[in-house]
Amino acid sequence: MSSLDHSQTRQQRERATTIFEKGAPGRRAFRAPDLDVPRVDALIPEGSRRAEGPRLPEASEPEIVRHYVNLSKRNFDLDSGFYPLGSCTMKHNPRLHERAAALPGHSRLHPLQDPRRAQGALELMFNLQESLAELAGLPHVSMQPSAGSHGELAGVLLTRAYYADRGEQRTKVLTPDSAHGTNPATVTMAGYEVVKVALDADGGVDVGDLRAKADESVACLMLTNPSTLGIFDPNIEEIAQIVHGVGATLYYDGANLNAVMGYTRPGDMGFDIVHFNLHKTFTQPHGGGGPGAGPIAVSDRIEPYLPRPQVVRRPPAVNGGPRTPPTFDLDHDRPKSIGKLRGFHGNYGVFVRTYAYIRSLGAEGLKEVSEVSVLNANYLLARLRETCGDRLPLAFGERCMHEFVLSGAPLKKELGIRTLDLAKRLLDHGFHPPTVYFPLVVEEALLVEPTETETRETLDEFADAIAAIIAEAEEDPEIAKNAPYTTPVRRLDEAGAAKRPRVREILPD
Amino acid sequence: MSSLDHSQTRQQRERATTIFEKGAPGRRAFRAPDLDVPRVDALIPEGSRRAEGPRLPEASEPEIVRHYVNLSKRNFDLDSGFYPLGSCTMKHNPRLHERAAALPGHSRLHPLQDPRRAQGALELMFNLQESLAELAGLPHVSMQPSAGSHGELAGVLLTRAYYADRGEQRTKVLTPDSAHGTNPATVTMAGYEVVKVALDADGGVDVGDLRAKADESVACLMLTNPSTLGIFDPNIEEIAQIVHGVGATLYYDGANLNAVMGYTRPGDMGFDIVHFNLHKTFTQPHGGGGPGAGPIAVSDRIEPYLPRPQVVRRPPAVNGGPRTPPTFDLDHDRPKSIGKLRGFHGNYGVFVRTYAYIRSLGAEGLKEVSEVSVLNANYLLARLRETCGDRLPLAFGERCMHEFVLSGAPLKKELGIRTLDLAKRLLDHGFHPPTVYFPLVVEEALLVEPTETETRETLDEFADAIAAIIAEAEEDPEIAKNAPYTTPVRRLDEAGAAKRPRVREILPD
Amino acid sequence: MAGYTALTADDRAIMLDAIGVESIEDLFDGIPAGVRLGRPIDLPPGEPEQAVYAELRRLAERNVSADDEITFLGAGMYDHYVPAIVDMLMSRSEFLTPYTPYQPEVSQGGLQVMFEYQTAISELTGLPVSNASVYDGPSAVGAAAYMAKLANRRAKVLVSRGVHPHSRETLDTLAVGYGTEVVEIGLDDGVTDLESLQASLSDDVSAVILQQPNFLGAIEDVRSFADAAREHGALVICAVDPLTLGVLAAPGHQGADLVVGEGQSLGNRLDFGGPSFGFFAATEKHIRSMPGRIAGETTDADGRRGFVLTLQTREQHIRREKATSNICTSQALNALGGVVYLSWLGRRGIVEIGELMLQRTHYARETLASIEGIEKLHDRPVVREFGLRLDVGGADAVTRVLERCAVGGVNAGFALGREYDEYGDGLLVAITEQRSREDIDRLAEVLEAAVAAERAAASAEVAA
Amino acid sequence: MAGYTALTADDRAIMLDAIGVESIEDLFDGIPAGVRLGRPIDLPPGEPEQAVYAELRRLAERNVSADDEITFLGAGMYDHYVPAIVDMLMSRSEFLTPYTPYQPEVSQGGLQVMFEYQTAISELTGLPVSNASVYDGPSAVGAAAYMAKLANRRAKVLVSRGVHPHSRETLDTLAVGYGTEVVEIGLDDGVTDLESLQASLSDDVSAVILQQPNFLGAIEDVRSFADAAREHGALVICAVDPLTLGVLAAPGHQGADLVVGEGQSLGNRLDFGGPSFGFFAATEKHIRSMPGRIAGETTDADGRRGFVLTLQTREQHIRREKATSNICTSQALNALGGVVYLSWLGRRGIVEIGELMLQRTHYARETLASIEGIEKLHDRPVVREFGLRLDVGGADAVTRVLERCAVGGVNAGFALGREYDEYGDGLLVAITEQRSREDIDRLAEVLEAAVAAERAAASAEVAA
Ligand SMILES: Cc1ncc(COP(=O)(O)O)c(C=O)c1O
Ligand SMILES: Cc1ncc(COP(=O)(O)O)c(C=O)c1O
Repeated sequence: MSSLDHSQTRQQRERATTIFEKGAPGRRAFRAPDLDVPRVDALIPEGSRRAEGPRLPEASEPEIVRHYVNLSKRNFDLDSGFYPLGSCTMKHNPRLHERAAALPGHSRLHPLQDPRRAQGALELMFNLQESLAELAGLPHVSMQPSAGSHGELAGVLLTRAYYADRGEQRTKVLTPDSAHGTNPATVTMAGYEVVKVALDADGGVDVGDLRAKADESVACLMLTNPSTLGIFDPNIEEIAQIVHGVGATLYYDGANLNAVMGYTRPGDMGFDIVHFNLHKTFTQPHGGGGPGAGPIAVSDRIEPYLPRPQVVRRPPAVNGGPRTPPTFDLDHDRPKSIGKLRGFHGNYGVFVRTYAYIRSLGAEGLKEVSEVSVLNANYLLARLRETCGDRLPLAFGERCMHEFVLSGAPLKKELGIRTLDLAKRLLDHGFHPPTVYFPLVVEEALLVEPTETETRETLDEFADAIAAIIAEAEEDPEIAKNAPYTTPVRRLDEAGAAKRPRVREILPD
Repeated sequence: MSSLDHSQTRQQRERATTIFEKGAPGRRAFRAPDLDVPRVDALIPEGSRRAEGPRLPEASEPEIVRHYVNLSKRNFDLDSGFYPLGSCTMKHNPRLHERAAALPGHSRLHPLQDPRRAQGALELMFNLQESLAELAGLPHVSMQPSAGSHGELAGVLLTRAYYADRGEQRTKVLTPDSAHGTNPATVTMAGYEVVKVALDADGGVDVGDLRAKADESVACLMLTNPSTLGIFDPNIEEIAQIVHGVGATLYYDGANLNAVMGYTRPGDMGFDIVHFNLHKTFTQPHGGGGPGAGPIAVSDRIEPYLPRPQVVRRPPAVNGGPRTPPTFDLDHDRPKSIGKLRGFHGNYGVFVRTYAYIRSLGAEGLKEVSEVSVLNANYLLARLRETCGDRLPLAFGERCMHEFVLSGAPLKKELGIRTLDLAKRLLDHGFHPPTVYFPLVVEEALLVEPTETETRETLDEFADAIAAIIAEAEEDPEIAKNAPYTTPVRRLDEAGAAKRPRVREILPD
Repeated sequence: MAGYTALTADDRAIMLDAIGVESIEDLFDGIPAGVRLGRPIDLPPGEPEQAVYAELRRLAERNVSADDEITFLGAGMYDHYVPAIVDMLMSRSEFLTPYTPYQPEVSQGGLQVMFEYQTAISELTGLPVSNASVYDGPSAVGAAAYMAKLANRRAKVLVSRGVHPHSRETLDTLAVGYGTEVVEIGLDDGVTDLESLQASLSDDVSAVILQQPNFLGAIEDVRSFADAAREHGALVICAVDPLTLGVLAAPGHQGADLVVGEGQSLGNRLDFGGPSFGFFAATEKHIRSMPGRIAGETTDADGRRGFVLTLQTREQHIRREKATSNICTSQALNALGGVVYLSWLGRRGIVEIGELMLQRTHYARETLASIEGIEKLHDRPVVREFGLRLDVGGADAVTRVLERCAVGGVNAGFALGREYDEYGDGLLVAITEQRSREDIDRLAEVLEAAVAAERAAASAEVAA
Repeated sequence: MAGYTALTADDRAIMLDAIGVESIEDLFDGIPAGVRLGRPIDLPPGEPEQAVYAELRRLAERNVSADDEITFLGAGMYDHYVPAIVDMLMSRSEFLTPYTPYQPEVSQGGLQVMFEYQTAISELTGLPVSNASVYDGPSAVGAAAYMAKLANRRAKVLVSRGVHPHSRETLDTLAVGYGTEVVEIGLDDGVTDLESLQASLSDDVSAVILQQPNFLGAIEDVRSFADAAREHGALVICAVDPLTLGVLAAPGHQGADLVVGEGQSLGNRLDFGGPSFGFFAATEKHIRSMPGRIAGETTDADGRRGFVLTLQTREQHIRREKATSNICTSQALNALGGVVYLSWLGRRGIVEIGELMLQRTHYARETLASIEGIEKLHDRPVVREFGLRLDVGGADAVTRVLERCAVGGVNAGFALGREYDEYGDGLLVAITEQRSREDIDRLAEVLEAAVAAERAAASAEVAA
């Protein structure tokens, strides 16, 4: 009789218990400051006073620390291993950025501080706007959106405001089949109808289909370029011509900007509006699902509608008395603005990190980012095509930009192994799997984005792991089908979770 | 053919590679600031110029981060689990302390800064000296020693200076058999002869033996009280009388102070010199083997010999001109001082943490620390005696202070399981084992110190694990003998390591 | 080598060879000449870490942070103490650097944190269902109105003027998109005018939106509004400061259908306005039309308890144009900060901190209102914040009073005239657990002097 | 509940019951009445986290840190840039909170770090064996002399006056204990006087102790000293700034038997003098008499590579009074900072940073020495630090010059008169990679003005 079940790891053996199940009534970490003013009763009207407080955890500080430290160990993270999640640009997160963002002058600054006393923050935002404008090839920037999808929403609402101002009635927005889900979802939220544009045989926009669908009812085409297939659309100039030809705007989903810095810019390609994902291209840590930031850059014709307030630099005052506006200021006086998309000025803490990143890399470093991200992707692709090109072929073309899409269709057909199984088996090998089942246009898709911060050795190891898994599956497909084995939990019942949702802990009274 | 060996965890599967084996020639993380002054050649004489630079690692920042993050995961730590390492006082390390110590005003302060511009640091040190004096029951404190053993060395050198000043020749220092190894080692380094004092049947100092050995040749008795057996010596008053009777000093090894705060003080017991382990009682994180700090408190007669400089508070100046000494100052003018034990003023960063701890807890909190540490120890002892008292009996007495010593002798004799085996098997259960084979006076000793920051549940789980291991051993002792199984590596060949020491990585040229 | 890359010349040669191209340039062949940048990026060269850090420090020092003055500025974000364990846990690689938990087997840490967070938000708000965060408080209000629209397809929402101006403005912006008419309900003596609301209610009202405490710090009678709304089948959306919910009734217990808000007060930094997080809680029946991620409990192949992102068929990556929202990346790390903070605060602490703010707010209000030239904006009960009227001659004079206080090292609060024309002489003062009686007394001293000086200056001007 | 404890009243009752006592007090029965404190501890009551943090901030703000001025103060600790990854790794729970790795199976992280650290120190110093750290630089010098004594049992050590005053004083203090006579060898024109050393060498000299660069920043000719010492069978101990070892010859390659030093310059904070770490490296034959922990490579039961604390029979916990040192807790976490820093700096970086300091030091020295009233202390080659003579009238005047500079936001360096009577008019100026040419030019400006002002004041006084 062993005192332990050795077939399981300790994490597997232990039942997951939440912080609400830990501790005991009366335990605490917080200690309140003493009440230093005379106590007055009944300051809250009876009906508004809470009778029984919320049942928050009752635990000591050491218990809380251990709980969350141990929970953290049930996560895979970028600092520990390769994370080639396509479309997500999981590049190294420099700790310099965390240090800089934590400086009290940044982290303890109130958003409503008088701009005169927030000149550092406003200067930072202004400079960052300028840098992003240069990278976008578009002159005006709003820092307000909090993520890519928020930037998209801003962009489509800007388009709407633009047409409203011109008195034009447009009802449709075009998106290609390869678009990220946020694109069509945004269109709906902004009150437009989604019209899908087909792809051509090379994975680019089907120019014929586009031409057929582009008419005066179209407000906008939303495009990612390189697309989510990792392909730079060779017809981008023609596409822009067609869209502009019917008076519509061109929206650039900047999620894939990592591929092209120093080579081309959305503005150069003819886009009117672009969002950046600062949590992708500019390495804001993802935090397990945010925070991010999705600033937008726009052309002159869209500028009047940008969200409020804008950070501006004022010309130096002639007679700089106390009532002179400060050098860097917030401009609320924007009569045509679409208004606000959120509180205050956006995710400033993210801007500090982005600023640090751009200052660290500079012009050359940013170009090197794109070069190496594309080189890494092509090298990994070459390695994979060499060892398992028949089982896991490239979906389109011969090469790629910063990411590429493989199709698991042959693997599924020939060995009964789905892309999901391959992904799960990769977990046992210590790798985070690529993005799976996206883009939708590729059967059993596997979208691989290594990023520029990975070493050649890591790419080789990953390629070897894929090859080993396929070789294993040739002999015994069941292994992959039941993977993973070594993770804190094994395959989870997602259908069951959705059927009878349990979305919070049940607590004793 | 599986692509992985499932009988091993990933950590077990991967060969440990050092940072020197990672990377590739030419890789780097650091980027040097540009040379902004005219370059001049031959600034270093030929013979002193390094021809070939040291072969430091060549790796990118992401590689370095991943390397050390993954290495960290090969450690057990206090934030993740119970660490009842006797004599080491592994109590919760509050993160407030880290935050406070990192404030630039503390962490970026140069030790040779003009005291006028380091008033905060000197005030902190002065206040801390006062607090430690109160806790020691001895009026004078030096913050200089960097660890317990360093404090011991200071203490014995102070004793030496004291006698030298009086013109007395003393040659011996007494230590009981239960003393920590640093005590006798210190005595030797300080140029004294070690004389051992026996223990009585209850684990206390054998007063008869002490009386026999105490004579005018004895400079000092070094004592831990409660002792490393977790027992408060009931004869402490008599012991002090005997030692003082022959004119010797009494040195208090403060490693076990956690047991008695608010109940008694070394000064109250008659000690002349005491060291604190700020990394034990006052929760400086242990850092895998330091840093710590070992300040000492002494009586009036020892004061003149304290290390230089001392932090002092000057009376407010009458005519406070620019040349007036600052309120808090460093007093170098100590003609009888033993001198310095290290550079500058001691481990100031540790003092900041200790200061925060004492301010957080206050008088009542410190007493509660001792109460709960003793309660926790006695509860765990009671639980263990209940379930495995015959296999793992308490070495002395019935109860304990903040820690207790079990003897694994019966377990060894009856089941062939050594204390080491039990310890290794505890690793599989997710616990750090207690201190083993110390104190030396107990056969197969297991020194257990739970500390006050653990919950009752944790103590219960630990007791259950011990019971389960013993039960397992009753059936199959081989399991424990070959433990651990689940750790990143299994039992290591220590003898082999010592025989042919490999103490650095072999590098290619 | 820049940009945290690792490829040496050797690496590059081997890799290009494996790919079968001559140079990296070749890999960019697919970009047509006509859209090429054709010049270097026009940004300064990169700098070493120490130089970049020095520059970020220089910028930081040009800001006056809450560390540099005694601040009573609130108006949506508050100077609460963030315990050290929050920073420590938020900066652990394992929480800081993963993506959204798409692979639950290796994301149980993050998923369980979401589940715990949802539990805490549910407890606070008194509603059974919470998502795992949205961007912030104002966008949560906008998202809630959209959800109301999805739920009942009605044409307009009524929003109290006591709702944070940024929330109202965000609502306006978004409502233009999804086609909802926004009607504002005014305030009466510091709280939302119930009669005016009743008059505006009709069967085409999708939702009624309140804030608790409202922007002026006043406690709203949520139940009465909820009862009124319910009569017309409108949903009740309540924005709330979660840190007051130890002492204020949970809106979910008072009839609110959706409770949303800004999470900054829960262990998040000021950060000049973000990132923090918005929370979003609802009654059971709305679970399938909520925006954002939701973690759910389930079991694994061996029967172990585990957590997954659930009800994903609501979301954009599955449902695309039919999704209930476009949100993707939200504020997971900040929500982690929130739940760690709430665990630290604990069941008793949430009441104690609420009570402390309540008492000190009362003290501050009475103390300040007793100063010559200062009176209360209204007499309603307040918590954590309150309005004053400064009898100094209008909005510009209030700004000058604030400047005078700033010189004395005190940030006296928010000039209400910045957002409310009708309160041009108004000052909004926030009181957190960080503001001691001593701080409040100091504010009284500085503000008294500033108001007196301003009044003296004004009468001097009149005299001249 | 205070002190981070967790026991509720219920817990206590259950526990006391299990123990079989009535109250916690009973557990303290063993403490005799005569030694009891008998009153509460005389310390203030405990405070909430926010209050304690506020107090620590208040104290921090009363210090002028290297963030608050342009500092040229060195003299043993230096304002080098600490990269962010060092902080991040040093604050990971897994490195921060474990004890000394007594259980190697669950301490491979810490043990491997030690092994890597030892490798790096070995590479830097040019000696094959390093321990895993001692307290600091000066105590390392004291420990090295003790080891020399253990090795050859000789009666005295010769120590250069160019060795850091704190090291010399620590050596004096410790040598009284282990009974070694310490003889000082003077300086001649900035470096140790070789002739005087030769004259003092004899067969009862246990060791010769030098510092490279010496306290005045001057480069010593280590090889000549080593050759001289070797002739008499004395060991050569060299204290060294490790960050100069990319450009300066490794003392281990020049005949030193023991190379020790202060590790602060390797990624450790100033911290008002500690904690940092001391390093200690030796030739192979001394491995079994080294002080401190040493990590060694070995294999586990399955043949895996692993690391353990090795040669523990040297140590106090095994050998007790026969141990080679009493050291137990040392500076493991700081040494981790050191090896992470060295990995970050890298093989090329260590040369580049050395070269940068060398060039800027030269520039600074020439620039400052060209100022009226300022001359070089000596003409020897220097790196990272150098001495000047200020012609202002002695030590007090130098102090006043420093005060004048401080008013201008510049900390001009260390007044040599604080430690060297013979250099009463001396100023020691340190140049790190953090001090740009702009900073140096600013120092020149401020110092020039200060010296001129001091000279003017002095002549005014003479005139009066
Ligand atoms: C191509 C693409 N577009 C848009 C988005 C949405 O960005 P966010 O998650 O920041 O809202 C993503 C993110 O996954 C993306 O990959
Ligand atoms: C009883 C006792 N004395 C002395 C020491 C030595 O303290 P340090 O490790 O701080 O040198 C210890 C530490 O383990 C100890 O337990």
